[in-house]
Amino acid sequence: MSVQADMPVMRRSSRLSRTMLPYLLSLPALLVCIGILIPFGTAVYYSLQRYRMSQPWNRGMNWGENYLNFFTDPDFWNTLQVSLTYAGLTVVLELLLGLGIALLLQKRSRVNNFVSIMLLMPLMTAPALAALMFKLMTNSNFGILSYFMQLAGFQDFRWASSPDTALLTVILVDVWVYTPFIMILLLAGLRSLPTQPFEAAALDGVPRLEQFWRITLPMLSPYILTAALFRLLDSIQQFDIIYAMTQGGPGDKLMVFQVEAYLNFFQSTNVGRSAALLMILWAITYVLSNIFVKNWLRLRERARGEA
Amino acid sequence: MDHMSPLERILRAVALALVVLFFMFPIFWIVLMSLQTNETILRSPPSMAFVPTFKNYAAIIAGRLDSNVASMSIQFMGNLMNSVILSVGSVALALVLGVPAAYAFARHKFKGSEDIAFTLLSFRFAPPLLVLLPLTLYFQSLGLANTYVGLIWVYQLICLPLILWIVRGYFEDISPDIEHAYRIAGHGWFATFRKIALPLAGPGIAAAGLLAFIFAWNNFVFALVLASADKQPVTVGALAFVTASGIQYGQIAAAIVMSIAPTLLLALWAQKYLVEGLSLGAVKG
Amino acid sequence: MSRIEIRNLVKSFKEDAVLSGIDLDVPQGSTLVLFGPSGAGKTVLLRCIAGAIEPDSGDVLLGGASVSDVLPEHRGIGMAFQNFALFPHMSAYDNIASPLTARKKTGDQIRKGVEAVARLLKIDHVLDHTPKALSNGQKQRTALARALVSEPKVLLLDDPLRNVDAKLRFEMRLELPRLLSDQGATVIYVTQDYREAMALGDRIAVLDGGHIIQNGTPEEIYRKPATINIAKLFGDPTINLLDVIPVSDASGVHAMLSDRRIQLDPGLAGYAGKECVLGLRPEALSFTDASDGVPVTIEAETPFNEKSVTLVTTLRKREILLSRPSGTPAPESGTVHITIDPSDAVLFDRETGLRIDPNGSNQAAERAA
Amino acid sequence: MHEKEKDLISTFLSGGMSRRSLIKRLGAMGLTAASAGTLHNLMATQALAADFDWKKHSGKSIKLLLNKHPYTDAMIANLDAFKELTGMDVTYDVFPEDVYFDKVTAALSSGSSEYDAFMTGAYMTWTYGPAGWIVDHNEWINDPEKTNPNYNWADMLEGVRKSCAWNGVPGGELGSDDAKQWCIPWGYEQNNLTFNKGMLDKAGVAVPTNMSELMEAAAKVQADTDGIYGIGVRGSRSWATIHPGFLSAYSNFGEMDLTNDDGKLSAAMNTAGSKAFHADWVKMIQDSGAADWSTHTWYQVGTDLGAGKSAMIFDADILGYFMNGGDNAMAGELAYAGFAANPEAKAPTPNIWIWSLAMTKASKDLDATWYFMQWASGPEHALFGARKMDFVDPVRNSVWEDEMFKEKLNNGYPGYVDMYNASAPGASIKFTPQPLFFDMTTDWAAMLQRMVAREVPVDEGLDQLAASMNKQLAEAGLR
Repeated sequence: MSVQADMPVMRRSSRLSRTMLPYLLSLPALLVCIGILIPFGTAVYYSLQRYRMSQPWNRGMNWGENYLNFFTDPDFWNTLQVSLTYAGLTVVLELLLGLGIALLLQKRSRVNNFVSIMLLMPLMTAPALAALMFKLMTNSNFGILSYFMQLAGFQDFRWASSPDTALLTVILVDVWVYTPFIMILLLAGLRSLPTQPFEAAALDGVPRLEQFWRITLPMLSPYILTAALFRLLDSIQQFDIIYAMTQGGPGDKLMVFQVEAYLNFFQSTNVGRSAALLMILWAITYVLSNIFVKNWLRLRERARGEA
Repeated sequence: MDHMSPLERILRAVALALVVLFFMFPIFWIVLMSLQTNETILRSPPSMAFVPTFKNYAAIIAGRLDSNVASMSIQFMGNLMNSVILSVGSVALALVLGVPAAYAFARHKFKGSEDIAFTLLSFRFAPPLLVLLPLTLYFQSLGLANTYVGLIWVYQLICLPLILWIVRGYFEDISPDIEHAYRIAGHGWFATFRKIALPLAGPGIAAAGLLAFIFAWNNFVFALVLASADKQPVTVGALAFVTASGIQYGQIAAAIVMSIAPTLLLALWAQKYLVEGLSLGAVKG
Repeated sequence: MSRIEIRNLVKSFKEDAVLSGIDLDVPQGSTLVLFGPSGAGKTVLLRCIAGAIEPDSGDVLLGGASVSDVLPEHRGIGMAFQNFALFPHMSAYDNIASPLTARKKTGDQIRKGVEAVARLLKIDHVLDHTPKALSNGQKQRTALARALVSEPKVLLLDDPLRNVDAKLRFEMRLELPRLLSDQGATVIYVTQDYREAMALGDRIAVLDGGHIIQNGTPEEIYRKPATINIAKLFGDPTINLLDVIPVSDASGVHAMLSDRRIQLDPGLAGYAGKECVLGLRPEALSFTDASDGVPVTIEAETPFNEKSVTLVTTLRKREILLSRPSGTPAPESGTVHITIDPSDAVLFDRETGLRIDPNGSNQAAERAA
Repeated sequence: MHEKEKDLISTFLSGGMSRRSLIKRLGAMGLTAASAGTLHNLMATQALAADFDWKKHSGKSIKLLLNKHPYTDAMIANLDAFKELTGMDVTYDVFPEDVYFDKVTAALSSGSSEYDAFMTGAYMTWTYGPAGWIVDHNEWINDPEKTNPNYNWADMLEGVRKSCAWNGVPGGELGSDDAKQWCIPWGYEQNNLTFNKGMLDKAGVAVPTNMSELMEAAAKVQADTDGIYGIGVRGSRSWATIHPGFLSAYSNFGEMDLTNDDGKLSAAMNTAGSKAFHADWVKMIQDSGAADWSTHTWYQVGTDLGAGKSAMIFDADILGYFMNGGDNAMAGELAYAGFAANPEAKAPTPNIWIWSLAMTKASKDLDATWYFMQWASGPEHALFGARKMDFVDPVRNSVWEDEMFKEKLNNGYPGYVDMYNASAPGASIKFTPQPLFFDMTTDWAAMLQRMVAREVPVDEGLDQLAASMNKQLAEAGLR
């Protein structure tokens, strides 16, 4: 037997090239992202400027003035309030509905699987298009939802056109699109729960409702928290649905951060204010996403441990 | 759990039926609408009795709309094509960039890797306009305005973090020993990556890719802000359609149906991957 | 050509030192068993040798040449993993063939090589199965076949029998020595099972807390364990450990048990009056009819493998285990006497846990340092 | 062709003769006005080619940014004529109106040289001009080297022409002597009533002639006909809600958006007169407006009228024009009326929207682009659009005097010309030009929505609006 042939040549490789490998692998992705970070820096810079495109002669650094102005700006507080209300309501509604549906579908059966597949479909619909669909459905002339409302006795239900119901209408679209997302997460969580505690509780004769409160809910809580944070982060930045539905109206009823910033930029060409608004939104999401990531990492460890 | 009273059984069935009704009805109704003429749509009260017509679809496919304002041509099929190019291109690029990076993050705990990974994830949560608005001012000088390349690059903002985080989770789930075994057997790192890591993370890559495709397809604000007329995807195109068609409701409905059909079909076809991707994307990473 | 030398190898993860200065020398063609409790760093050491992990400092030499800068794929090592680490998406055949494909063998050579090793390990009938379809034993053999197929000069086996059932482990323990000696490779074999260690090793190195505590032949390890810990790890039932204070007088050195003197090696005179631990292997004790034996009370008896194990207590209620081959007669209850062969008794320093060498110098202590 | 006739027309084209005398003299020669028009058109192209070097920029290519609009369709339909005339190539991007102006802002603010010219409204130039994104077109109009002798700038309706010129001083008068011509008018719209004759007749309602009659008529006709509403006006949260019917009626009462005190601007929406008008307007929408008024933009307003869902609209006259044709359910059923909201007023004073063309400052070849501009806004293309396409309302006197065009209108759209003539003298932009135009009108629309929804009483809302406006003006250094 020839030893030479069997022993591969002991090729040397420099330590440097080995330690560099992970950097080399992630470098292209990083470069692409750094390219995207540059405009972020620009936005910070703009937010510190008095910058209205229609008045170039007035442009200049005004440092924190754009931010300071927010304190006395009722529009800003309205935007903050609308964004938080929208995010809060959608998350709560979607959580409750999503949890309910997940509990309905918990048992693996043919019907349940079919229903969960059906529920994927709203989630796969672009939110902007979903808004358009609901716009058609709530049209006062022929919209089917308007018709149902008439049948139900609300002769003059104006959906997104009325300030009283506009928020409700966009929330309805949000709920339609995103409840399935929460449902899927919670269903995954429910189905991964260990069965022993439930069997033990059943043997002890613990009523099902109590099982739910004392076992299911606590064990599911990390999933619920993750799903809630995830949605909250998206929801507070809502743009597509509201822009496609009412562009922030009627009045200032739906002036959430990104819609306000968009209109500030494109219609008023007030770049400074627009950038400052977005920076505030970014700060909110940054704090939220930090909480989210910490919680999520814990959950991931758990999921991995159980796997 | 199996012992359900008949009443509970019925209540559950009713609840389930309501859920399906709520979530499926809009899609069902929009499909019905797309098969009607303005005349039958505008009937009051609404009625299910109508002779279905494919006129609306024909008009959109032909790109010729005879509306009540004027007859005009519309590039909806072009929008559809743009959506395909942008989504496929973005996902392909995100996979090429993201999979190796995900591998690096999963396998090598190098200096700053967690920070970089978090930064990339935080893109997922940053307000898109924060980046997009300044970008409108840059795009021209970069020569990226009015190009697919520019848009595909910006779409990485959605696709890349998604791919990176889901695929990384899958790579981390592969026992390092399996890769060590292959290396020790005499294969180089690239062969190991290609023959072991990639195939084993395959389902994860598929799930992440599908999900990224759908997010890219459904994206609205990027194209709204940055895309020029001939590069606009269906999401923006369909909205613009409302004006352009001078309210031919059936045509709007047909346009919506055509815009959401690809993702819906994809969802039906690959629902297993999608569910996995969605739950892992959020929970597992 | 393929001697394995390890020089002062250090590896820590974050703040925790896993290996703190390992030196080992495995002559060509011999088998070294790396023995130690879980978490002792055995697997880490093996990975350092294979190149899967880079040590913080120190060196690994194969055939006299340092391989620190050699990538794992170029070290020419065969390795079997504790968890088998089979490629789940490949058939058993492709799994086994992978070292051959890496070496750019022709299809014919690969087929012959794989089939030969599969026949040897009796898995030739499952070659087209994927790992999922294999039983644990088949998986283990596949992993072993993969390590062996390229006839590597260095073979690292990481507790390959850990995850297989008792019957298979027993069979393999009989088969492996022949297999390894047929290969003529230099082998490092990791195990937590002392019987495996005794059966397979030309030498056994005991690793604990990042150090090699003892490195010797199986006989040495068993009869002269360097520490109480090692004594406890080897042997089943475990060694009896009794706190004693040796006494030295005109009749020699002895310890007291149930008011009877146990004669100890005269070389231990220096430890008279110190707190020690007396180690008595259960099989070194036997019942006697003679009344000068140590009086004990039988508490219970239980069959254990091919042995019968008896629990007895001394006058001061200290528990002692005796073992004898099954079927040999023994008293059933009551107060009986046992004899102790002094040459089988080992004495440990209670404070340090190190064995006290009757010949004066404290070898164990030196080794551990 | 007879030499004499040719000479006559040439004289006319070079500006040496009024149209009236031309037709008179051609008539003396036995030619009808209509055939004279054809002749004139034919001759014009000849004349164009003869007197001016149209081929100077041959081989160059320019790119346009266009809004999806009938004017655009008309221009594109005639584009080959331009290409042939000049040997230039023209490419274009067409965006629907929902996103059009955002695209313009994006393109201009980035300093893009991609587009050489684009469609715009006059209001937009109050942003684009001061921002330095567009040029003062006077430089080209007044340069005989660059502009063909038959361009006839003076032929443009004066009010319209001047509405596109501003000196850039916030509050400065439109069309003042030092004004810069920020854009070239292309087509425009007056805001008047278009109504469904049948519905009004059935309800026994006369065509309203002032605000209170309008409110009554709208309420009456709505009560009399099932499933319709009385009056369509825009209501979305956008500047576009303010400028059509609303501002036309508002200014008919002599009310202003802002007052200009020696360059210092102040909000003027909270005067007593303004509050009274707002109260009426809000009540009219509450009583007889569309249920989803607050999402209505021009196309919902138009579509509802065309589909027979509303009885009247107070919006762009050309919207009424389009709704009376095509496959609209109410095609042929609609009629037009000039509308003076103020019973005291002698005539309607419609605010106008002007679709214009402007050259981008960043364009790499402004001279070549100007060739397109003068062709697209020139008399020949205007006539082509008016006669063959739906290019209403044209901005040139000569087109309004064209018999073929008038005939087309009178046949298909009875009453349209009368409506036009009644309101044209008072038609102009009624806003104060200033860079916060969009902030002001958007806030105004939002406030209108709140008032219609009864979230805030009219006078309180207007006080709030004025205060907020004054604050913004102060912040922008305009007050």
